[in-house]
This record gives sequence, structure tokens and C-alpha cells, in this order.
Amino acid sequence: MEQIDRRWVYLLVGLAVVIPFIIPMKFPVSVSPEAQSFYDAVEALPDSCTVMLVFDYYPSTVAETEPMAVVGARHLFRKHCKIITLTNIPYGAPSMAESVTRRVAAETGKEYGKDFVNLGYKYGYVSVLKGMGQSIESIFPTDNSGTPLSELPMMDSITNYRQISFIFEVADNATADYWISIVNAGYGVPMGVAMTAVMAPKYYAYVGSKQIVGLLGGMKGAAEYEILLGQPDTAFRGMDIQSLVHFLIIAFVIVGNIAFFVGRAQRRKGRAA
Amino acid sequence: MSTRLITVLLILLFSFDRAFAQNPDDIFRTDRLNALVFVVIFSVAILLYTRWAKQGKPLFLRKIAGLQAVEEAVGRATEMGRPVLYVPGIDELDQIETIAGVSILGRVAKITAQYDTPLMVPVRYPLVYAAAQEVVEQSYVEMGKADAFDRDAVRYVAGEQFAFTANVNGYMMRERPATNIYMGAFFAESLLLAETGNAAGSIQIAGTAKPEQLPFFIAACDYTLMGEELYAASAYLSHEPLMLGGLKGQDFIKIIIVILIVIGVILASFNVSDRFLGLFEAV
Amino acid sequence: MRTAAPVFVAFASGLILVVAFFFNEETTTIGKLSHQLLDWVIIVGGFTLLLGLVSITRVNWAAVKRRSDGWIYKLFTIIAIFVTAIPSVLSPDWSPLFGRARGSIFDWLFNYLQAPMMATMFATLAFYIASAAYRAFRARNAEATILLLTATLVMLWRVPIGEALLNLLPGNIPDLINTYVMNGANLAVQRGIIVGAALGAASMSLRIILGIERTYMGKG
Amino acid sequence: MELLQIWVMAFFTLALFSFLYKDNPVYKLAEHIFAGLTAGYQVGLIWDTIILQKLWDPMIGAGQWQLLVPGVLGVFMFARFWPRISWLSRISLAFVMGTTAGVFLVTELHGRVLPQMQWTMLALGGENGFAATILAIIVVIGVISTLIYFYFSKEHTGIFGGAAKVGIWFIMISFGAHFGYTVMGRVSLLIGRVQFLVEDWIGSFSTIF
Repeated sequence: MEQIDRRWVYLLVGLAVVIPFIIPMKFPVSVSPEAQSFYDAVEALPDSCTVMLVFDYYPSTVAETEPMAVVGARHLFRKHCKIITLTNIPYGAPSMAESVTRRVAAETGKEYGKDFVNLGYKYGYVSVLKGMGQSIESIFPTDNSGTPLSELPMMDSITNYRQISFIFEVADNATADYWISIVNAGYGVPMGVAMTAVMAPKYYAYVGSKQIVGLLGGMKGAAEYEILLGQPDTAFRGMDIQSLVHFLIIAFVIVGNIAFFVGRAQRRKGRAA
Repeated sequence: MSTRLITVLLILLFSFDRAFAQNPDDIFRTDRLNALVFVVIFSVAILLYTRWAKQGKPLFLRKIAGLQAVEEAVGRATEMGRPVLYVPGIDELDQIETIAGVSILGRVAKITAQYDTPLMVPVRYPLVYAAAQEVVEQSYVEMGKADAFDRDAVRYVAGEQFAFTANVNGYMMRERPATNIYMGAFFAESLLLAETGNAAGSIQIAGTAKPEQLPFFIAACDYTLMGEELYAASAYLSHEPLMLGGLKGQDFIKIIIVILIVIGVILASFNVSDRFLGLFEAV
Repeated sequence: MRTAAPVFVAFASGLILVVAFFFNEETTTIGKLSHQLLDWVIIVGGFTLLLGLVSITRVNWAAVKRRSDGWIYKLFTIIAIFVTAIPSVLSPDWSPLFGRARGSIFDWLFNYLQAPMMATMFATLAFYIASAAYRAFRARNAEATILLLTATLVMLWRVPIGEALLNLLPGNIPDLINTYVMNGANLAVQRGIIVGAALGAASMSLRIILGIERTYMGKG
Repeated sequence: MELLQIWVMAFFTLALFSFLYKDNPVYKLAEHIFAGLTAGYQVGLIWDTIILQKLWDPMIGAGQWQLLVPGVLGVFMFARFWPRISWLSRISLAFVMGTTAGVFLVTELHGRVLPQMQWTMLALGGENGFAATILAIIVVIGVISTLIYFYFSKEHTGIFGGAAKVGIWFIMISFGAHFGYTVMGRVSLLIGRVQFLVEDWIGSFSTIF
């Protein structure tokens, strides 16, 4: 009992993930205070202000992060905010930023260059974050596809962080920490962080110190924001499976511990005898 | 020499700006005075302790419980006649965690040299490979076992994270080392390594500063050095003045932080803290 | 020269950035100078990413030449490198397949090979976590028990069905978890760890600027 | 074309999942192609975003010749492949490390330690009410005992040892939270892959069969 072929465990997990696809349950999703305050802060932004939507995630975590980027873009476009997207991740993020914003822009009829701009990627987050404090154009002379910023009408009135009203950071790594310590602390731009579940516990400390307005943690966080926006989507649909697998894993912990304690008691008895 | 040159240059720069500025606020960020004071106190503390450490002043560091466990675990491998596996993390040599991992490896290699226990050190980066190789050889020489030093003990395994992990896991299942020690920077593979080692029945000791990986080490290993304990352990073992001085300086600052927090809490509880809290405003 | 030059460069560039922080970045010369340096770092640092390419090609090519174990796989690595890299540096003016834009070879390989593989690598971890839950996570002692109990509560609380279950019990457990566990004990510990790590990073930075810490330069 | 894309994605997804059963040649092939693609990807990105946009165009196009400095430092990076001049690469590295360290030394203390200290100075009691006071006590004790646990200049004995013991309990609660959240994250990533396999790949069967 203490040692079984791990492939049986894998099989059970596989089943727990696939079954809810066939039988969806659609349990209601509650909203945490941290997601609510995040949403409220975005909602309170003045119409048609400029916001940075940062795609600091790798393709490996799209299941958790992309729904957050989508809700971010959706909410901001709904408020007619102008969006600047950029990334500090060299793998894939520039094109993910492009495809997510274009897809959401199509829903609301927004136009590239007028309503949103994708700056893409530059090496070295420290230099990029700090450098934009003086001039965005010196760091990103062109947008992701090579058009000079001066040819994009939206960028006319934007020099540096002074013209940015909010930073909506979507991250799966510690880059978010430096947005907080370098940009928020150094330039006072308010920000919210949407992040993978693995990162979430740490960022409660930054919510507590009011350095970020709120946090979205993992797929659940994305589902919460989808509910707030009134448009349930991929993350919400994932919640059923998430529930089932969590129960399965908790069951594994319990059964494993029972086996361990029973086994230990037997070994002790064996030794005594 | 270079210090003076730079200082003169900087002073020239300021006087130039000062001459042309209408308003001193256009030059100095007086609102950041608190940060300036903090940076200066911090730097002085670190440098003073580093100097004292270099001069050989006795600086006390408490014993780290996990270190005892390392020695016992290596001893166990000797009794069983099976190898010791040591993974110095999977990050580059420019990370403090890796440096700490390599320096603890030096101590472990001394024990394995002493008892002629086989040692296996898989690494993921060429620079770490060179450093680990050097440290292990040095330890064997110091213990007078230069001829027992196995050139293949330190092995460059693979550059890709999961390829590296798969390889090390394969080694664990085949060779069944008596003791696995993981010290350094670990990421998602922490669980894979510790779980496989657990299945192979090895005694496991881990140490990393990544809080999100620590739960898995704590759950699956027999002993875990958490966070800064890893650095303290390596400073304790190596007695390298650089590490020791840095650690002591940080300790000193921590005490100041705790005292300030206590004062702040007392003032806040009596509702007279506004000016004091203002001292910590980051702008 | 071989040591003095790098130490001097690290000192000068580090000091300028530290001092500039306390000056107005937009109006003072030192502020502008600091931003010039940051801009340069982006360029210099960009080259380091190309170093990786040289290393991986050298290692794999050596294995192919020696026909060592699994050399045929390594050949595929090399092919993959060049199939991605070469079209991406050719001008998109010549063919829509070149460059990095939508519809280029580079973009296609990324979207349909690389991205799904990256996601799959991490997805396999769910299986390992489940198996570890069964084998490794034991309430061996008081500390491990606290860890496991908190973990179980958090796992329940973060999913809709679990939350519904907790709500069946008396006392508003989900709220208590959020307030006292996440925003209480967890927040406090994270804060302690953040402060400790920040002090460590600052102390490392100080030693790099002053040239005391040179491990990053390698030996010799 | 779309069908081909979905099948290519499905092939490589399943190839990597197959390792769960056991190591096999298809997995190895996928793994090696994967390593090559990642390395090749950086070339395209750096060539365009750094070499062209930030170095070549401004220098040749706009005559910003001061960019020769970072250009030369960048080329120095490659000196490490020739032992005789490899020391040149240290200058470039020192430049990157020095500048970054200059930013970190200040911002870590200013942007992290100061605000975290400030927000730990919470009022105990007063008009905030009972619940807020309990929470404040938890936070203050938690922060201080964690800092004490990671204080190395004194043995963990007496009152100090007691505080460290409290610290370790707090730390275990926090690690439990990390654990729970990590499980959640890993499961989400698996869901993402299965969503693709079930909805897109199996969905595409109907167009073929």
C-alpha cells in the first residue's frame, strides 16, 4: 500500500481532468477581496487614459496567465483606455501580446496605433523598467513590428511614466517584483499584478503594503475577474476540473498518510515482536 | 585611485548642473533623503563587518541544525557502502545560491574523501562544472586523498532543466545513493528530484532560498535548510570573510529593522505615529 | 589590466546609477547619463543571449562529429536551431516567410511547436505533484503537520466546490482563511522573507560595485 | 493548413506527455528539437529588436555614433571563446553587472524594505476594532519572529529560541499556502493542455473521419 506504481496515480489524475469536460458542472465562483479591489481600481480609472498591459509570461503558463491578459485588455478597452503592451520575456511574449490584444480589440472595434500599441521586447528588465522613467522612446525606438513610435498617433502625447495612469502586470515570474520596487516605488505609477498561483502567496505582502492595488492568483483569480466583468470564459470553465483534481490530490494525501501511519505502526510492532 | 577620479568627475557634474539650475529641487531629490540615509547606514554596516571578518576578528554565527544532519547522512552512506549524490542547484554561477551550494560541496567532499565514500555531483552549467570540479579536487587534496579523487565525480549532465532532471532521476533509481543532498537554486524540478529520491529510499537533505520550492523539500526530505539558512550554512562552513561579513552586516540591519518596527507599532497604537511613519515613505 | 579594467567599469557604472537615484533624472546631467548607461546595457546584454547559441551549437556539433551516444538527436537540435534562426534574420521584404511577423517561418515554429511544448513540460508537473501527494507528503512531525493542514485548507478554499463545502461548516471559514492565513500569517512571513532577500540582494550589489565580489567574472 | 497545425501541436504535446509512461525515442526527439528551437528563437528576436532597432539603425541611419561603445562591448562578449582575449568579455560583463547592481542597491532598500517596514507599523487596539487588532498582532508577531528565525548571530535558546520557534510555525503556515497554491497552478497548466487536446485536437477528428 505504501508503494504502488505511480502510473496508477497518473491515470486517476488524467481521468479527473478529462471527465468534467464531458459532464460540466458550472459551480458558482466567489470573488476574493484582492480581485475585487483590483477590478475596482481599474474601474475607477478615468476614461481614455493610457495604461500599460505587461505580458511578462512564458508560453508554458498560458493556461493561467492568458485568461488574465484577456480580461485586462477587455476591461481596459471597455473603458476606452489606450493600451501599451510590452514584455520582458524573450520567448513568445511579443507575439502573444500581439495576438491577445488584437483578438480583444476586434470585439470592441479598437484600432492598432490609435487605441493600442505593442512595444514588444527588449533585453534586460532593469534597464527597461528604469529607462522608461525618462523616455519610453529611447528604450523602444519602434514598436514590435518595426514602425517608429513617432508614426503611431497614440504615442504622440506619451513620453514616460508620467502619462501612464496604471500598470496592469500579468506575470509568471519575479519580474513583477521589480515593477513594484523600481517603477511603483520610484515613479509612483499605481499597479495591479495578475500572476500564476505559484507566485500568489508572496504578493499578499505587497497588497498589504499598498504597493499593488490587488492581485489575481492563478486560474481562480482569472475566473474571478471574468465574473466581475460579467463575461465568464476559459478560466471559469476550468474551475470544475480544478475542483475535481484538488479533491483527488487531497484524497491522495489522506490515503498516503493513513498508509504511512499504519505501515509505521506495523513496523514498530514487528520490531517489538 | 579610480575612486578619487570618479568622485572628482561626479563633483564636476554637480557643480555644472548647480550653476545652471534655477531651483535646487530641480537637482536634488530631497524627498529621498530617508533612502539615502538608509543606503549609507546599510553600506557602512556591510563594509565594516566584511573588514572585521577579513581581519580575523571572531564573529559569532549560530550552529545551523541542518549541518549536523549533513555529516551524519554522509556517515550513513559510508556505513552502507553506497554513494552520496550532491546537486549544487540548477542555476548559473552568478547566483548567490549556487555559490553557497558549491561552497557547502567543499565540506561534503572532505567528509567523503575522509571515508572513501563515492561522490556524484551532476551540474547543469559549464561554469558551475569548473567551479565544482575545482572545489572537490581541492577537498581531496587537503584530506591527503589526492589519488582517491575521481575526475568523473563532477559531471556536466545537460543544459535543459527537465533533461537534467530526468538524467539525475535515472541515476537515483539505478545507483540508489544512500544520501542525496540538494543545495542551491531549485525550481519546478525540486519536487521531481525529492520525490524520486524518496522513492529510491535515500536520506535527503535540501537547502534553497526559493520559498515556493521549500514546501516540497520540507515534505519529501529529512532535513531542509530554509532561505537564508543556506547562506549562513555556507558562511559557517567556509569561514569566507566575504560571506561572513555580508551575513553579519545584514543581521545588524535586521536588528535595527526590528527595533524600528517595535517603536512604530507602539507609536501607532497611541496614535502619534504620523511623522515617524513618514520617515519610511518611499517616493 | 585584466582585473583592474572590469573592476573599474563595474564601480563607475554602479556608482553613477546609485548617485543618480538621489538626483532629478530628467533635468540633471548625471540623471541623463544614468539613462544613457541603462540604454547601453540593453544593447550589450542582448549579445549575451547570442552567446547561448554559440555554446549550444558547439556542444551538439562536437557530439555529432564524434558520433557519440544519441548523436542523431543532437543533429535534430542543430537543425532546429538553424531552421528557426536563419529565416528570422533575413529581410521580410524578400519573402513573407522571413522575419518575425505573422505568417513567417519563425512565428509558425513558435506557435505550433515551441509554445505547446513549453506548456506541456509544465503540465506534466500536475502528475508528479499528485504522485508526490500520495508518497511524500507525510505528517512526520509538528511542522509538517501544520504545513499539510494549511495546504489542504488552501486547496479546498481556492476551488468552487471546496469553498462550497467549507461554507457548509459553521463559522465563515473561507473568509477566515483569506483574512488570517493569507493576509495574516502568510503575509507576515512573506514580508520577513522579502526584507531578508532584499537585504541580501542589496549587499551583493554593494560588493559587486566595490569589486569585492568577483565570482561572476569566473576564475583567472 | 489549420488541421496540420493542430496535428503538429498534438503530436508534440503527446510526445512530451509520453515520458510519464516511460522514456522513449519520440520523447527524446521532441526534447531535442525543443532545445534547438529555443536557441534559434533568441537569434531572431535579438537580431531584430536589439541589433537592428537599437544599434544599427540609430547608428548608421541617425548617426548616433556614441552607440559604438555598447556595440564594441557587445562584441567583446564573444571574446570568451578565445582564451587569450577572453578577459575582454569580463569588461562587458562588469558593465552589465555594475549598472544592474547600481539600480538594485538603492531600489531594493528604497522600494522594498522601506514600504514593508512602514506597513508593519500597525496600530494595536485603538479605534480599529477587535478583528483588526487581532490581525495586526498576527502580522507584527509574524514579521518579527520570521526575522528572528533568520537571524544568525545568536543561538536559538531562551526567549530568543522561543521567538524563533514561533517563527517556524508561522513559516510552516505560509509554506502550506505556497504548497496549496502551487498544486493549484500545476493543475491549471494541465487543464490548459487537456483543453487543447479535447476541444481542438479530438474536435478535429470529425473533419477527417
